[in-house]
Amino acid sequence: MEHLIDIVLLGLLMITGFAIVRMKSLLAVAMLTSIYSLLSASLFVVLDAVDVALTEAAIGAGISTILMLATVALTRDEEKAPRHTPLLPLAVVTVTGAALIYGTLDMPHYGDPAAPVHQHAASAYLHDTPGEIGVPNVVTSVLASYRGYDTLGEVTVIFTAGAGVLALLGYRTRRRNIQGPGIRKLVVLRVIAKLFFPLILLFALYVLFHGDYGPGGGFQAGVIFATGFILYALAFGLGNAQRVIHHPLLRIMAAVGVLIYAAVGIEGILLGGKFLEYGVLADDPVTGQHLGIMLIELGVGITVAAVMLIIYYGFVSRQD
Amino acid sequence: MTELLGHYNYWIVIILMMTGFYIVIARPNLVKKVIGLFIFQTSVFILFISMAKIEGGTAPIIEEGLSVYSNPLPHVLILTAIVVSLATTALGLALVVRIQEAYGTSNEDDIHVQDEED
Amino acid sequence: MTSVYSIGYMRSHHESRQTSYYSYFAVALGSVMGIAFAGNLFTLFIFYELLTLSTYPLVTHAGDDAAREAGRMYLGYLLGTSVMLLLLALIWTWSLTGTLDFRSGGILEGTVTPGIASILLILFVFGIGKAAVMPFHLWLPAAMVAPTPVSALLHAVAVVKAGVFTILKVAIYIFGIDFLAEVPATQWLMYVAAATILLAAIVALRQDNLKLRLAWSTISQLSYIVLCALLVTPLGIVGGSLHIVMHAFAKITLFFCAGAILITTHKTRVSELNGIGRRMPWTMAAFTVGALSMIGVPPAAGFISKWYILLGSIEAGQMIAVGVIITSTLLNAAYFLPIVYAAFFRAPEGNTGNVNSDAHAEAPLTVILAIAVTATGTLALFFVPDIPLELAQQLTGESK
Amino acid sequence: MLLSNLPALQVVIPLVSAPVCLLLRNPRHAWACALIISWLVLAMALLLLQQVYTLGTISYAIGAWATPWGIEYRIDMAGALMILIIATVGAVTMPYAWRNIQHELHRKHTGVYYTCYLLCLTGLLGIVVTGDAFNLFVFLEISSLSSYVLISLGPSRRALTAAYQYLVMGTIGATFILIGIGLLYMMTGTLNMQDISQRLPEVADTRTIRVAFAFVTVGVSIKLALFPLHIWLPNAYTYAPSVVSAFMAATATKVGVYVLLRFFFTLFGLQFSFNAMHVGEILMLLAVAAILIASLVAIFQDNVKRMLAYSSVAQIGYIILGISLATTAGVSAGMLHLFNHAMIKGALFMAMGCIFLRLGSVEIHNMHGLARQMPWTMAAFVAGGLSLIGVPLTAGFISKWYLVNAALTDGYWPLAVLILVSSLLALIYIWRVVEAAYFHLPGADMHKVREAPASMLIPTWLLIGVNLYVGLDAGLITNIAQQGAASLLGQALQ
Repeated sequence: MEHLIDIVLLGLLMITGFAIVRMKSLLAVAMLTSIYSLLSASLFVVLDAVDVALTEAAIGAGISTILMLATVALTRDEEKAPRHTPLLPLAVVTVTGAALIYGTLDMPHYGDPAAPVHQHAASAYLHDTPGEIGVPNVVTSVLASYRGYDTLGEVTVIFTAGAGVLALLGYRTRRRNIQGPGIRKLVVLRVIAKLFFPLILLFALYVLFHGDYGPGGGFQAGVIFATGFILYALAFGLGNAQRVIHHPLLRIMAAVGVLIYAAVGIEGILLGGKFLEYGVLADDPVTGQHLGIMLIELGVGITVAAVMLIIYYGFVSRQD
Repeated sequence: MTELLGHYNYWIVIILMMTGFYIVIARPNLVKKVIGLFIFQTSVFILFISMAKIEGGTAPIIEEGLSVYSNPLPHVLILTAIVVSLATTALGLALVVRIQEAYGTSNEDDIHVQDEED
Repeated sequence: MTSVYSIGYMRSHHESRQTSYYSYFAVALGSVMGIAFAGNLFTLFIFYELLTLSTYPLVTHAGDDAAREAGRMYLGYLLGTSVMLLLLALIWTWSLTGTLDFRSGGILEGTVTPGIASILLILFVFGIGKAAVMPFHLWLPAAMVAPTPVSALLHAVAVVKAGVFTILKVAIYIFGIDFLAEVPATQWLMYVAAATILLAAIVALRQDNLKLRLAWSTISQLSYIVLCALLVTPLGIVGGSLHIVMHAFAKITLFFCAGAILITTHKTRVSELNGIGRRMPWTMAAFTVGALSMIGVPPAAGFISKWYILLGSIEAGQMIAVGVIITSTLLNAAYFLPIVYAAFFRAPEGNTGNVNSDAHAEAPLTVILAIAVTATGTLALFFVPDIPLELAQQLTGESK
Repeated sequence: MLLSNLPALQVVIPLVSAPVCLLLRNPRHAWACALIISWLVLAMALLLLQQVYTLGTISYAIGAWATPWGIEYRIDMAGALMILIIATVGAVTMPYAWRNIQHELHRKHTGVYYTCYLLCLTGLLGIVVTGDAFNLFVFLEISSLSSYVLISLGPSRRALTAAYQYLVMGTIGATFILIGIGLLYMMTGTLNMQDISQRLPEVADTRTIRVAFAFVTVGVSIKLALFPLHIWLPNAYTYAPSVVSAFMAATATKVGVYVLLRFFFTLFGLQFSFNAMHVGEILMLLAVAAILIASLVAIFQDNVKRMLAYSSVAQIGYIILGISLATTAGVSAGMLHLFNHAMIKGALFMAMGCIFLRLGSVEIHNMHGLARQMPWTMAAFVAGGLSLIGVPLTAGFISKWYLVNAALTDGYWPLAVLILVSSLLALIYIWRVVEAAYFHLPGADMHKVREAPASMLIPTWLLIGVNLYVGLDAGLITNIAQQGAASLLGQALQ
């Protein structure tokens, strides 16, 4: 059964991918991309990667699609045909693909328990996490502690994106509340949005604090939090949204999140340990790990939420 | 069934990756290129997650009564990579917006023509 | 050897005060000193390049298109050959022997096969573009375009002497003359040098511009020295070393004369010089001395070095070299003597009405003085060749 | 305590300062912050170099997790040298940046510029010190994303398309690297570089590893602008703000080369990379093509920044050429040139920034007679140019010397000739500028042009000073390069 879903999903992905190549309408392409992302998220669930699925759904299908739609709205909708025949690209792609397929021939089989990936470090993570970190979700323990430094890098990447969009698109605060006449008429949407808004924020907090036990964590929470505001902005106008969270605040939030994370790391040094060593944060190492993970997830969440909104504001404020 | 699927997953994923790659290098529209990158990267994620899968395993959340879990490490890597992909997409699209404003087009060929005229 | 060598350049230094390019001159002269005193090939190379770069602004000084073109050629040839060939030879030598020190008897012997040594020798001889062995000689006439007579002088004397001096040093201290004799390429390169001597002399014969004629003559004379280095006999080396000094004195004299003629009469062409000897007797007398030295007629210094070169060729049993030297001497005579003849014995052309131009109109006294000093030097060296000779013999003595 | 945590602090301090910089609303404060951090980073780099010099390779476990579970920082001599390059260029360009950024950037961007610069610095440093393959990818992305932004801030609209082109190519490169790392992980089950290299021999003879190798190589080659994957570079360096060109030309591609070294020698190992995969021959071929073609193209450029960009492609060719020999001599020559070229190109681009500030253009035909108006700037350009050509007494000469020597020792004498021939090509393109500036009559408006301000001249001359110093006394830096090469090749230095 699992395999069947797998095959079907992969097939659908392929169809979507080809459709994206062929389609000329960029609006349609953006929507198809969203579908592609959602399909991958489903596939991730089938492949037991629930955390990834949640993130892909929120980031890939959610935020990315919004950005694409915003860009399509700003640029021309239709794609022009390429000037050159695509022979060279086709050749490059064929060669690359052939190389990769050649590489698969010696790969361990899909799902093979004897594959090296399941032997070395991975089994240790699964084995040691309960004792060393005390968190059931091993993804969280690896993400936040064993490879916490990658995650710091990841937050920095997001922060970079925020700073970059700030530099490229800037922001304009709206005095007047510009709102499409279309949306004003959509009473249903506005009512639903109003209902959903607190629920989404609540769910974000749940995802943030429940990340130790189930799928979720700072990233997903941050994105969901931002999505709530984006929905609000869509339904009630950018001006209103900006009145709730205005731009300078977002800048501060984006910076503070990274700083919280780094501060936890430096605190480890100051307490006589290594950088990002959470064990020294409390008397009991496991408690220290808990504390550390909680704090850094918070930092991640703040930065991600802030940067998502900075990016969104940046794109939307260009629509004049 | 496992034997049949031995490499099936990987092959499809490779086709998906190449679809994205093709869009990037063959399509002149700047938005579409970014979308191509997005597809390319997302497909690479599937490759990683596929390798983390273990036959008969479950999601790597420790629970009583379960002993086989899929490998959490690729999941972690891909969480990071998804964020990187988002950052790239956001910056790429922001650049497209600026290019559209500066050139009045988001078609690569037209931009080349304008640059030649400068 | 080195001190005498440097003294030769102090003469040009003496004159250089006339120009406002004293700083470049200082660097250039410093580089020449550096080349003279360098204890190893590497240091020598550095000063060699420094000399190229510091003299470049003097060539291009005028700033017009012709000067720029000349400068391009100058830099292209000199940097080009030195970077492409000389540096390669240097690094190669270094990687083969692990040292670049000048050592008596050479450093290459016993570490390389004659085949590689041949390639190295070719690289060295052509790489030292300042020696102006054909086909890398074109920069020299180009540099003559340089308007400042002093810079022309520098290029004709200081720079090229640095080149041949380097070749001598390489021949003696890097290869060692004994080893050099075993290198097959020596023979071939000697022929190239011989060909350069003859060809350049023939070209010189056809030049109407006095400076250009001198420049081509320089190319020809330089190859004498290269030829000497490749004769691989002690006498040849002595002759070559002497010729550096002798030629320097003679050429300085000639260039000073050319400069003096330019300053006073604004004439640059050989064909315009008819009767000039009546106007500028002192200048042209000095010119005659210089010319005689170039040809190798006693009592000018050139005779002594040529004598040794001939002896060296005979010692080496290179009859071709002997033939070339004799032929080129005739050619030298053919391109210098007509000038002297015309200057003194032919009536000035055209407007006899302008009597004033016939009057004595010598160059400024300082210039005459400088010319006199160098001309006297040229003569003096014939009668008292002991000092340079002794130094030159010491050079070969060391290398034994 | 702080000293033992130096490897982490080397990266974390600029990382932390980036958000702080964003919070500072006044651009002057942001600049001061970036300036202080840059010099602090340089101080730390020197300290770290000294530590590596005395103690040997340093390993630092982040979060105190043992390898391969946690992420390891690992710094050997090659890494320490690389950090020193980045830190030096960072510290020197920062005082320069103030005037340059004020002039070339829109006012509202100046604050963000410093944030992005610090992020880029963080990313580059992070790439160098890390001993973990995936962590390398993450920091690569930090540096790449921030450099896309930095480039896009250039004064003309073409900066945007240049940045976009770089973004697309850079992302393809990064994704290729990611695929490569994924395949490696699939076969070895670990991400730590040391650990991978130990486990690799067992599976080295599989098609998967070969493909992984190919993907990593291609991906990194895009990042380091190896011919013919360099097409993003000329536009990026031409249209970026001058200080960004200087910083990037001196560091970003160099870090790319360093990553390549890490993968080839530390991770896959000399045996696999060069004997089994024959990457040496391929690289040599590409390097030769890069040197010749890019140098030739450079000759025909009128825009000097573009000319320098093409020259960079050629110079990267030199570095790769040294590496492709896969001998200690070759690799150390490559690393030496890595350092020297960073100093040369940094200085040259900075001189161009000075000219752009006063002249408003970097086209050769606008520079006629410029040397009279800006003697110091042009003198710096000439000095840097001579170093690029490889004239004795400059750093460029030292690296050429070692490169040619390495080629000759291996018997590749045509390569030695090629290196020297291409020096002449460099002579031609540099001299076009020199002739215009020194020997052409100035244009009508030239008398209005003034010399660049001291805040820009002094940093430029600092780099020139390093060039000349290395040209005079190359002992220390060649020693470091040789030790770096030896540690990469896993040999003890004789």
